[in-house]
Amino acid sequence: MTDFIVPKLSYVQLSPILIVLGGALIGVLIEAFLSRKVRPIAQLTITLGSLILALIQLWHIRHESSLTAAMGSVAIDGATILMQGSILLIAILAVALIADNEHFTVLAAAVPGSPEERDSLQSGEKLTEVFPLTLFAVAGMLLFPASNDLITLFVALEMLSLPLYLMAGLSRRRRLMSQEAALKYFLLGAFSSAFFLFGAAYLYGYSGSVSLAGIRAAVVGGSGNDVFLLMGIAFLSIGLLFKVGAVPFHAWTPDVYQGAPTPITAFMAAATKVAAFGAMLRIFYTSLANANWDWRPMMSIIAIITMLFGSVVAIAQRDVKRMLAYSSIAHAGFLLTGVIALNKSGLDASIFYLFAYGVATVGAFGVVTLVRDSSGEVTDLNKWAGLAKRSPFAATLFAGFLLAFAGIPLTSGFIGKFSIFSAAYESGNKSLVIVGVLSSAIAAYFYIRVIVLMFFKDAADDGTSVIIPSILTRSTLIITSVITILLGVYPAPLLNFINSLASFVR
Amino acid sequence: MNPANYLYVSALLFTIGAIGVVVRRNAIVVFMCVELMLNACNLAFVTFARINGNLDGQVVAFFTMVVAACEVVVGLAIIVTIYRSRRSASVDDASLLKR
Amino acid sequence: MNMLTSLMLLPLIGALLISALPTTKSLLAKQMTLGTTLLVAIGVIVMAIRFDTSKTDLQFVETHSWIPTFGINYSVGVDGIALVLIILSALLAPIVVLAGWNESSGGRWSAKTFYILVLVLETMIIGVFSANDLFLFYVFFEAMLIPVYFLIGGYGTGQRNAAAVKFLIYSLLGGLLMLASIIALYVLSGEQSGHTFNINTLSQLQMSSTTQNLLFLGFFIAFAIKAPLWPLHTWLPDAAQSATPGTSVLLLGILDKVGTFGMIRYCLTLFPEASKTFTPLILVLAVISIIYGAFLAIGQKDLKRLIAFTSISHFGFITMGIFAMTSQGHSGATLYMFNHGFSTAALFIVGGWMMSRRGSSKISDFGGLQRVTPVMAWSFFIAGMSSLALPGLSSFVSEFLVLVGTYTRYPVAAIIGTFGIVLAALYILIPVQRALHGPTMPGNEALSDLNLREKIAIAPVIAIIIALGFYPSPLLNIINPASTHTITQAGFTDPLAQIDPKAGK
Amino acid sequence: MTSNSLVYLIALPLFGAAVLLLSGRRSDRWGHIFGTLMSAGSFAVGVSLFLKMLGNPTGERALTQKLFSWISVGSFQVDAGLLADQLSICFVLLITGVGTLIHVYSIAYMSHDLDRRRFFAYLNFFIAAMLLLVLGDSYLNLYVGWEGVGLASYLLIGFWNQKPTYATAAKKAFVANRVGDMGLSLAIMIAFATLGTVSFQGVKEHASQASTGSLTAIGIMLLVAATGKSAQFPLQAWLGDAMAGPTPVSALIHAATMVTAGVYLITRSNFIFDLAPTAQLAVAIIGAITLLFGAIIGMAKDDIKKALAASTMSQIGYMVLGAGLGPAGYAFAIMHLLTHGFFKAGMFLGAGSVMHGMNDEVNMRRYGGLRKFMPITFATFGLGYLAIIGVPPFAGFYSKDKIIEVAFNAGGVKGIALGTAALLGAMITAFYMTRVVILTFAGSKRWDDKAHPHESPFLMWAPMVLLALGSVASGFFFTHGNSLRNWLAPVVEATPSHEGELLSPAVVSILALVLVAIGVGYAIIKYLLNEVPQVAPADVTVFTKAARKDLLQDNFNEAVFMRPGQSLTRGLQVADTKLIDGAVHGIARLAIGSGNLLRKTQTGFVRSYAMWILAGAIALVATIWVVTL
Repeated sequence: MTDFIVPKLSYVQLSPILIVLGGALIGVLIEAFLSRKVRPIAQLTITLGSLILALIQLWHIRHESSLTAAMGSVAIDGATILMQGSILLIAILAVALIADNEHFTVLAAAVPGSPEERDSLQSGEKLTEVFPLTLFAVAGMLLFPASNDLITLFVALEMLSLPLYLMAGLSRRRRLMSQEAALKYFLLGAFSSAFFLFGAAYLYGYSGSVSLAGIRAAVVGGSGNDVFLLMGIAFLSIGLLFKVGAVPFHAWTPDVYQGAPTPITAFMAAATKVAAFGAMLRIFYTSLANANWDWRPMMSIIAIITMLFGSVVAIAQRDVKRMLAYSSIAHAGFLLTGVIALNKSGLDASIFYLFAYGVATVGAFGVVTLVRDSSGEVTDLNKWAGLAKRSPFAATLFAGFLLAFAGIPLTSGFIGKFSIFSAAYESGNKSLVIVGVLSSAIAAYFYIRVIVLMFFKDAADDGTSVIIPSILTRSTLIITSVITILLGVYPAPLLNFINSLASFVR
Repeated sequence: MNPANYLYVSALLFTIGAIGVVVRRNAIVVFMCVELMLNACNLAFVTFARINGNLDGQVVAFFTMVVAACEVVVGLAIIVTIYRSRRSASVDDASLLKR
Repeated sequence: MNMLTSLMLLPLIGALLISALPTTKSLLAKQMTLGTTLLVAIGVIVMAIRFDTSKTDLQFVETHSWIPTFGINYSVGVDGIALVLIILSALLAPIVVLAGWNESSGGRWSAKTFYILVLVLETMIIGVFSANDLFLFYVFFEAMLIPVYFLIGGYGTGQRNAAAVKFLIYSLLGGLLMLASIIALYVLSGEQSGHTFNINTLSQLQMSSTTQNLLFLGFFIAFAIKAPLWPLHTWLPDAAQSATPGTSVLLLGILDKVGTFGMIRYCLTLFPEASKTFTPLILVLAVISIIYGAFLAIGQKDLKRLIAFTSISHFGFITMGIFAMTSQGHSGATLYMFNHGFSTAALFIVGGWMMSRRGSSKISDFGGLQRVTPVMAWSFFIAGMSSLALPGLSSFVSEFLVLVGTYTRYPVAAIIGTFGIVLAALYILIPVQRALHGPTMPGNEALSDLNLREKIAIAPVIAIIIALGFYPSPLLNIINPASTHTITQAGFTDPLAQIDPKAGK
Repeated sequence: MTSNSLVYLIALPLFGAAVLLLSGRRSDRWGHIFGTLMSAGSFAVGVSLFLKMLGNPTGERALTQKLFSWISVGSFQVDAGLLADQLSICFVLLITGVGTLIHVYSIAYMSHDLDRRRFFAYLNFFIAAMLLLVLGDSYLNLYVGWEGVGLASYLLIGFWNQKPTYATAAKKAFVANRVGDMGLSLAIMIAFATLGTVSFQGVKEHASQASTGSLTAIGIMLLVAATGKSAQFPLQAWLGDAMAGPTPVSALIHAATMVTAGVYLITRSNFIFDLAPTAQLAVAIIGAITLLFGAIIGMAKDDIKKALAASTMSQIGYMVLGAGLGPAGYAFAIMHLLTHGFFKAGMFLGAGSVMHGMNDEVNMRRYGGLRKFMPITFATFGLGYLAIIGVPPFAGFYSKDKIIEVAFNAGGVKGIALGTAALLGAMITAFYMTRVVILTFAGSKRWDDKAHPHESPFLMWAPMVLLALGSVASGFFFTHGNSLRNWLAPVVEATPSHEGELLSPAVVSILALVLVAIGVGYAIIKYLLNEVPQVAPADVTVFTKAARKDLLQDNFNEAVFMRPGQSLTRGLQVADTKLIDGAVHGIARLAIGSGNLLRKTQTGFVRSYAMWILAGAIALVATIWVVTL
């Protein structure tokens, strides 16, 4: 019998994840033991506190690089640090939106329209479970791009997904839609997880190892059964592509984005994308890099379809959240070109793009939370007509985020688009660049259409108004817009930072 | 016995599960089909563990079971909530969000 | 600080100051805008005086590292061609402000916003002409669209939303195609000399002719949309019809010159071989533009659309001059850009006054204005004469240089282009006859003639039109070294006369 | 020799125009006098320059002045330079001399017009532009003046543009001129591409080195330019309509000066035409055609000004014919140009005087017997008449007979054809001019009682008298001792020797006089001895009908250029909106349409989403399989 080996864990390197997890657990305890009155403020403090603390801790370990943080299960390297930093920052900004309890039902279990629900609403109580759920999801997201073996990957995937399934169903208004979003998200998410796991099984079968390093070694060696490898790549990709919302695994995106409470949509649209692409980049850049002849053609086709589909269908949308969902699909396509690029500039560009896109997304959904009428948020685009008259502030911010999505110079989106397309071009994928450029033009059309609507159309007198945002929401909006502009005007520091840090430890 | 046969079974189970998800209307059944797929994966893992001669695959299978259990918790919660609101467990009824 | 940077900052500072004003103080906003644009104009004139016409390289150069990761610099500098266009912009800006004093009042938003947009636009215009870094150029090139878009959509008339969107989409499409080419250049530079956007370095890149042709097209289509060349022109009449006259001046007079400027500065410099390959095709398009624009101008019933189509014809001339690859063609084209700026400005400004007084832009609604408002009618007439390139007015010099420069290398194109001058007579004289001559039509009897402000605004335009017709040397001296340099760089020399004029002596 | 005073010739009237235009109504009271003084001042400068030239030896008479470098790009160098040689100075004196007389005339003629000041501004502007045309030292400088006079002509034809037909006439003139201008600019381009220069001096020096083909091309293009400006076939249609302008304008611009610019251009370019015989022949043929064309139209016109305009066209045809006959003819072309300047201007002023007395009636069928009421007008008009039909010793006799003579002696079939045409033209001229005189001044009165014919005031008849003196004496003066020919010799290099004469001068003169007598006699029989109806008879030959309609030139232009042009414009408009913009919108609609279509894939059913995932999975596996195989 072999000796029991004490697992060696590097708590410092894992500290950001652990802090967030700790915060989540404290949050659960708060739910259990604190009175309803103090819960909101306590939860908010704990949530923001642990996120900020994690971010600070992350800054301290930014130059660390090791495979041994958790016995080879977690890779701490520049890429991880950057992804985790992006996720944490986005989470902080999103939590500021989530803090506006107006969006959430008080009693998630209550049947819509039941006396129970009415009572709970009248009691003036607030839903606070969402905070620990958020923290759990964040912890999963932090782990996902850092995962260095298939088990951790799968666990992290579920860890980030399960809380999100629940959070999607917490909306106060339009409960049926919200629940439907949760159901769809859950069923399809579980479905795709199964594909992911099936793929993982085949990769394990191919390489005889669950660690990414082991798979890499097998791919380099080329001794295994290629059928297993190909099956593995295909099925594993499905799980990842589902999470990023690539066509044809995108179908949940518009429905869930629309149905979920807007702050949650903001959070998951931005942060999930970072986490999923982080994991994807790690897998494809390290383990499967040498098999790129096998997966590049398929990924290129998906990227092309995704870019075009997202852009084209977005044109026809009449709901602002759905439009942003399709826009996020198109952006997933753009980001895929960074994965396909498979070079250092592709990695840098993808990280920059994810951060820039995530921040702008939080900002854009943040603006969506402000536009309301008597029945809650107004997401019907027709009712957004003349928004600039109602609130120049909101309209201008939203226009700014849209221009960033469209990739207009002097916004972060342009630098992101430039860097990711140039990385793709550098790797020889010229057709991707052409399609990317064309679909950017199509995409520009619907972004501009919304700007026209807000600025050049007259407002109908339909009770739509723009509320005055709370301090937290306001600061999110201001920070996101400042970052969006700053990264467009002077991106050099961040690009340098990414350039110096971003790499995968192998 | 050829270990490949276990793989065929696993693939068959996975396919049945996947088709079940697509074909069945009841949310619970759909969910069970997903579980079937996960178990197909488990079978594949265990088989591969056997083929490769290490235990990693079996470890994964344990993790999968735990995760699946968690999924059940969350999933049933969601399904029950929606059943209470709609008085129906058919996934086709929940189609407010479209286009 | 470098002059160019200061000149770029000046309007931006003005815009910031104005944005601090309360919305109600629109008069102060106007005065401040006028003051700022005048300051810029003075600065540009000082710069023009300090410009050394004996050098061919860029002057007033300033370079700072901007995004070192991609080798992007903030690098500005002007040669003669760019300087002339900056002069054009700086001179037209205060005139537009003064001429369109009340233009901002009919818009969706306050006058303040209008002038902020105008000033921001001026900064970008100076930037786009002075950029010496391809990336910087692209940033200005695209960012410029946004203020114009809001100027058209927010302050225009009629189908302004559709026109603004059309303008933006067209421009963005072109811009994105150019972006693809820029990315390719960037990657190539990375392979050959280290990532850079410096235009000089980029012009020395080695590439296969297929690559060069494709990249050239990316740039050219963007510029051909901007300039606009047939058949990519349809956004222009719509935009001009919907925009306020002042915006139209900025759009047609200045912004569209970025297209033709880009052809000289980027297409020819970066892709000399491809430029040669595509010259026949481009000349055909240019000639079609000349004739097509003229015919459509003849048929227009709306004054603004008419001016827009005349511009399409004129841009055909400019493009033809550029791709004739002779020093006469090039200098003529550059001078043409300048002169077209002023003659179009005159047409739009005076036309704008006519339209705002009459409350209609339909030519048939006017009639007999020469009796009612002689000064306004005369101003319009002179603007029209300048547009048809009457000798003695500035545009004649440039148009003739373009034609003669084209003839020495591509006689057929020049001959067909020459037909344009007959059509020009028609498209100017028909509206002149309908609007200014004939009996005074009902509705026009009580129109008021130009007031002092308007006279002050139009006088310098007309003065420049006439003065440069007789004495274009100051500008030609600035332009000539640069255009000769461009031609040489692209690997061309002027065709010699059949006989050497000096041999006979 | 350089001279610094050349520029004043142009500057004075230009300054006059600028002052009159810019000062507006403030100068209404003294504007006409100021304008006249500026023109007179220019005339004075011209005379002094002429005297200065006379004082110089023959070879050194040409005066030049370089003002500044106008356009300088690469090898394209054009100076703003002026050249007054023996040819130019003739024109300078004609333009400023006749011009000043017409200014004086206009003071009275336009005294009732509210816009008299503006009229004088235009006249001054015209003088300046016309002087620039004849003084420019390069083709490009000439071009500036060339279009400048076109503009002046446009402004003056449309002086009463509140009348739509007048405005249309102005536009028509400008456009027709522009067609000619296109020829001129092409000629300049070819000249530059061939010879590397566009200055008269440079082209003259290098012309012999150029290929005949290029020179022919230049020559033909210059001819196109001349046909536009000088109302020659086939660009002649505008001249008749141009009579819409005030009569002094018709006298100055559309008779004496501007319309002769084509003859100046051809004569000036003698160094090209002499080396390009084909082009030269084309010039002669165009001249011959036009002289008959104009004369035929002249026979049918009842409008006194239009009859005179047709006559102008015809007479310029003579000049162009002369210029097309090469060195032998240049001097006579110029001579006819100068004498024509006197007598035609005189007659136009006479016509203006008649109109002035007849309530602006222009229809000669409503005149008749006016000689009693307007004796001075009748006398001056009569002298001009004698000059134009070529009765010795009046001016026309000398100049026209010489052209006919040179034409006959051009040699071969060409000589006979051209000479015959010219002779025939002389006969027709005699007929229609006699007709004009008879209808206007002789016979019985045909006007109604509203008209009160009276003699014009002094300011009007004095210029007419002076011009009549010119019509009488100038021919003799120019031919005496071959003075004009010798004077012009350094410019046009006249070589009097031609290979044998077909017809001697005396024979030509006699032939011409006989034909003129026939023409006059027929006119007398037809219009003096027979009753003239007040309304033009309708039952006339097809030929007369066509002549009344300017030999269908407008119909031709309409059918061949205008209508197709309009259809093309409309067609292009449709194409622009439907085809080009339609394609753009089509692409947009395609994007939106496919968006709407693809949107339907989002059914809302979770099972269909799962189906997508499953299908995607199968496709993915298939793709990977295909790629790796």
